[in-house]
Amino acid sequence: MVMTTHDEKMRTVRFRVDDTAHISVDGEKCKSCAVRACVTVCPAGLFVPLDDGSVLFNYEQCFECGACYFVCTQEGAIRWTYPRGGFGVTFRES
Amino acid sequence: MHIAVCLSRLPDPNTVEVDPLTGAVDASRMLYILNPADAAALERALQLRAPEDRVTALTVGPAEADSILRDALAVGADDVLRVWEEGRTSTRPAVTALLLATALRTTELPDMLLCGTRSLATGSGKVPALIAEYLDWPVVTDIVDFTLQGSMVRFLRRLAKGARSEGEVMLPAVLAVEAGAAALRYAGLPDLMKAKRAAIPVQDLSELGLSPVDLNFPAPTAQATMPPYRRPREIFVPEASLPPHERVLQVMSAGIAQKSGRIVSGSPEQAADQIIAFLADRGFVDRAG
Amino acid sequence: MAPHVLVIAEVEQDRLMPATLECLAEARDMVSGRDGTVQVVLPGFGVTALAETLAEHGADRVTVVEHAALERFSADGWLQALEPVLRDVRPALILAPDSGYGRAWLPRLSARWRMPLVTNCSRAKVIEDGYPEAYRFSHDGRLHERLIWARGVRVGFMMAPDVRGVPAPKRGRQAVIEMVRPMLDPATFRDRTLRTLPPDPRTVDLVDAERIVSGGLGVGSADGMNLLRTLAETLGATLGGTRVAADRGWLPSDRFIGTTGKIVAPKLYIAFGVSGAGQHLAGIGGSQVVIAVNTDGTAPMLKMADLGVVGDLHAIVPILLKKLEALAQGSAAPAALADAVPERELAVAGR
Amino acid sequence: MAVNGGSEHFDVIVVGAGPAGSAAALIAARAGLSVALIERGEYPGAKNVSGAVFYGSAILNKLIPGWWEQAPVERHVCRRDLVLMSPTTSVSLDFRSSAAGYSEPPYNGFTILRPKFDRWFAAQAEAAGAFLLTSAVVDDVIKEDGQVVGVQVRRDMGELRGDVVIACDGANSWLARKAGLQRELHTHELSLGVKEVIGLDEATIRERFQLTGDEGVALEYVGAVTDSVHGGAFLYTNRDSLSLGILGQLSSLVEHKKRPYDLLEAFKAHPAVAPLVRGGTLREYSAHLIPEAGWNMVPTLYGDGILVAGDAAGFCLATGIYIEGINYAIQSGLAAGTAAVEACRRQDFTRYSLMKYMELLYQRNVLTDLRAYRHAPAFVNGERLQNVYPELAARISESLFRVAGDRKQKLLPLYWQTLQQVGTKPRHVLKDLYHVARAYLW
Repeated sequence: MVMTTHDEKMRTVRFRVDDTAHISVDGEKCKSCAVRACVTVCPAGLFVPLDDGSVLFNYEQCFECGACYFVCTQEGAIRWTYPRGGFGVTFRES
Repeated sequence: MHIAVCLSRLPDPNTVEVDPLTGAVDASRMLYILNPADAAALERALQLRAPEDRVTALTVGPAEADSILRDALAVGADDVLRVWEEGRTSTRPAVTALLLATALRTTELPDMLLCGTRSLATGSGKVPALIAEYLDWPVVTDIVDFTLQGSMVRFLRRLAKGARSEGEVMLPAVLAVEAGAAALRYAGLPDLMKAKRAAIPVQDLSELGLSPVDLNFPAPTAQATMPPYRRPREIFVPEASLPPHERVLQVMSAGIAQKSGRIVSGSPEQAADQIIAFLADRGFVDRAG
Repeated sequence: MAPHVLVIAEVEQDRLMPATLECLAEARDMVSGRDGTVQVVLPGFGVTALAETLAEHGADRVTVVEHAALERFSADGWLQALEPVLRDVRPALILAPDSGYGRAWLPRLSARWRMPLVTNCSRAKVIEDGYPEAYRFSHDGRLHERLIWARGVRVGFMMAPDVRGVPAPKRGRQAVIEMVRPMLDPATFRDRTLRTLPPDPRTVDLVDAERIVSGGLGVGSADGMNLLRTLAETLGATLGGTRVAADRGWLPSDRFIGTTGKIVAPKLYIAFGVSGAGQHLAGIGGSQVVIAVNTDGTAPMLKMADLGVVGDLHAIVPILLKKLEALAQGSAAPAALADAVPERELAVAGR
Repeated sequence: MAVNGGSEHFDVIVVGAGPAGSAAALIAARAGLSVALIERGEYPGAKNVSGAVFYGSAILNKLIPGWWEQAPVERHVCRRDLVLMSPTTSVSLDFRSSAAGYSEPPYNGFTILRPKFDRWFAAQAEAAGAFLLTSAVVDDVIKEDGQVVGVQVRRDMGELRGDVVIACDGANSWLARKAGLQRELHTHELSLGVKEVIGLDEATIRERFQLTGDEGVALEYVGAVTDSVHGGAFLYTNRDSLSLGILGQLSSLVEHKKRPYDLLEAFKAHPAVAPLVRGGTLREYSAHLIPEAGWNMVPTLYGDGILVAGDAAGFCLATGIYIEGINYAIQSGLAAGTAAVEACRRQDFTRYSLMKYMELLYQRNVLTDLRAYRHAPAFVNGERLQNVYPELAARISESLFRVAGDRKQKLLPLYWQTLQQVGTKPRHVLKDLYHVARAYLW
């Protein structure tokens, strides 16, 4: 059986991280969000809910799929764009 | 002033995957990058260039290595040159250094040669000194910062454990910089497109006046690769009798070790005392009295 | 054949670099049971006193190469001074620390002598009776390579520091000490070192830092980070932080720790307001002692700490600072940074 | 090529070097136009993920005869399985054919790995004369008097001008939205696919999936594979690896609070799947959005100076029977490329001229198919098809094949009884039958 932890999955993917974030999350706006859909759907598990109700986001291992952008219910909480050309995720076999 | 920069195209270490049992590397899964320290060297060269100056980027490698020379052209290198002998599959530091030094000699000796202090491939870190030897130039390695002062270069070099040293070197010289010395600029669109269409000049051994015999250096008789110390991780198999959800939970928690430290809480005063007691216990601060 | 192994010593600020002692331990292993000798070449000025330490760490013979021009490093100077000495000694094998100094002159010597030189070695030895063998790291530590040469080939090994560790010295061990005073003209040195700057915790690269105080999102503001900076200075530590803290501009971008930032391995790592995203934890795996302070008792960072404190850093740090100050006045300054690397088990695959 | 205010001018600018973009660039370049093909990844395919089976070998064969002999294909698909799953049981429909068109050139479909395939396909466009520019992300279109006259690349002096812009920038099409052709998409219209490529040696793959030579199989799963989340799963055989993944409707993932990678692990642990992947090693994990609502999410496909193709246009057929996208991407790319060529010939780049694209899309059966199956996506993602019927099929099969000495029930009473067990009323079934018929039969 090929069971793998999320960590092991992420280690198979190659990222070339840009200096600046292509996605930013306004944690203040997340405080009034009850759904936290981004936490659920992000295939890379990059959204971490915090005790104070905000959400922590790390763009480094982003798949650039856009799922967080589409599920977010808080107007303006997620500022989303693609990373600069040549940066971000690179798939080798998928 | 004419500044030459040596670049190398090498596998991104993040894509170098080693079979934990055989130590074999799957070359088909590797992606190639410009060596980060070389990128820093290129950026420093571009920053140093006055309007009347010239920056030449060189590399030793097969046709695929044209890509890094195009990248160099796109960010502003004036000339590029690739050195290669058809049929060769790889080079060793001594060969790379000899080819680069000879290419510089036969075309035009620059006033300064910049390169990365180490490659992320074999990471030998020998090439800068070897080129210096073949050119009979001085060399400085592990440079984190430098400034040009007339016919001298004042440099800051990284030593072990965070120490640094200041020094100076006479030009012409080989300066080997660290990856952190500068971040390479991002090319503009017209330059990128122009670089993509540029013809890349190539020189082979005969053009350099070398014969294959010149490239024979003593080599190891046996060479093998293996993964680093880490023992291969056993693949975890969940119990088949469990319901799917629990099987997943089992898998998700497998192998994630946590420290068996202690977690304390209390007033800030108590917390501070706890931290100090802990630091003193481990010898990080002297206990009072 | 009794191997004659030569170690090139490095001195900084009148002290032997630990990497030199690591090389010496490796050389000792090479000759043990073979009746070979270990010779150390010690270039410098006024360094003779260090020969004793070298003897205690396993040198049979110490050749002090002394000249005022060798007080500070120069690649040209080292080549001029040491090439004749090494030619006279004709060692079977040469060991040196893999340092910026060594990499500036030893490759030049290896080219002159057509001598194989292996850098970044994790281990060097001689198999059977005379086949030099080296293990080295490549591809940023992803790969480990094993190289073997024909019997009797003279090879130079440059040993990666901090891999082997320094074993305890044998007190009272003696060595033959000889002096060489080369004729040198410093005017011919095209490169020279003017002065050495000791490690400054405030500017040291995080990778090299022995103690790190780091801040995450919980620090809340640039002011919060300044509070930690004061604490770091008090503890003789370097300030670092998470990607999020750097993104918010509380830290310079070369000061963040994690998968894509710096991978650190300090002796002490204190995290304030760091929740412990996987990308950050992956960057601190090599830390020896970890303290974490966080308001969230469930934060992953607390679970991987040796001491986890549930509490507000903004309340705790000022008190901590006061108490540390009081301690410092009561006794001496914070304990000095120990410079010896503890000896670690070396588990080379395939051994 | 005229130089215009420091920026270059192309006849056609194609954004996105996936199958749609490369097809459009190829056809336009072959017609002698100057074409820029812009890709934000390091290489074409670097950001792309699909299952992937490419059905539509015949389409490509007309463009590049014998393409499979030079392209990096994995295996030709001669066997397809549709598997209904309950947590413990699976019922499958196994189709296998050695008929012409399946196991002989030009074949029906191939499993492919997108980073390799897309790279090859873009190189064909390049060889035909297109200018391939990688590492360049397009942020916006440039408009003059309502007419799209180029694109803005995120680099210094990043203005690039062209007569026709073809947006092939994927499911999350920034360009179609910026150009005002696509509305914001809803979470029930998009599925998230997460996937693993699992390395397995060729001999084991052949033996385990009963294949010879380069034969391959495509298995598609519905039911308990995604827990209660609406979606499905797939497993395809490559040369020396398996591509395996799950698709989950975004809205449904949120509703049930399921993390996609947990579902993927549960899928691999299912008793019907575990033996197929045993002994493999993870080679790569990936994820991507899939436009699944078909006809209902198709944007305005043309505007003044702009066309939309591929996933950006929602050209994906996810009907349960068919899970196809790459073929429609190529067809739409060819249609868009051809429409651009004709517009250039007329030197008329208004929407009226580019409307020709619609006609070509119908000719190439892209819109025809999508329209015919317009009711299918809603049905496929319906609650009962997702969670009730696979369970029903599994339970009936379990009762049917179990021999415990009890009296054997006839089929209708068995069906009736099981229906009650899973809590579904006969009238629901009748209603669903009507939906099936409407979605698939006429």
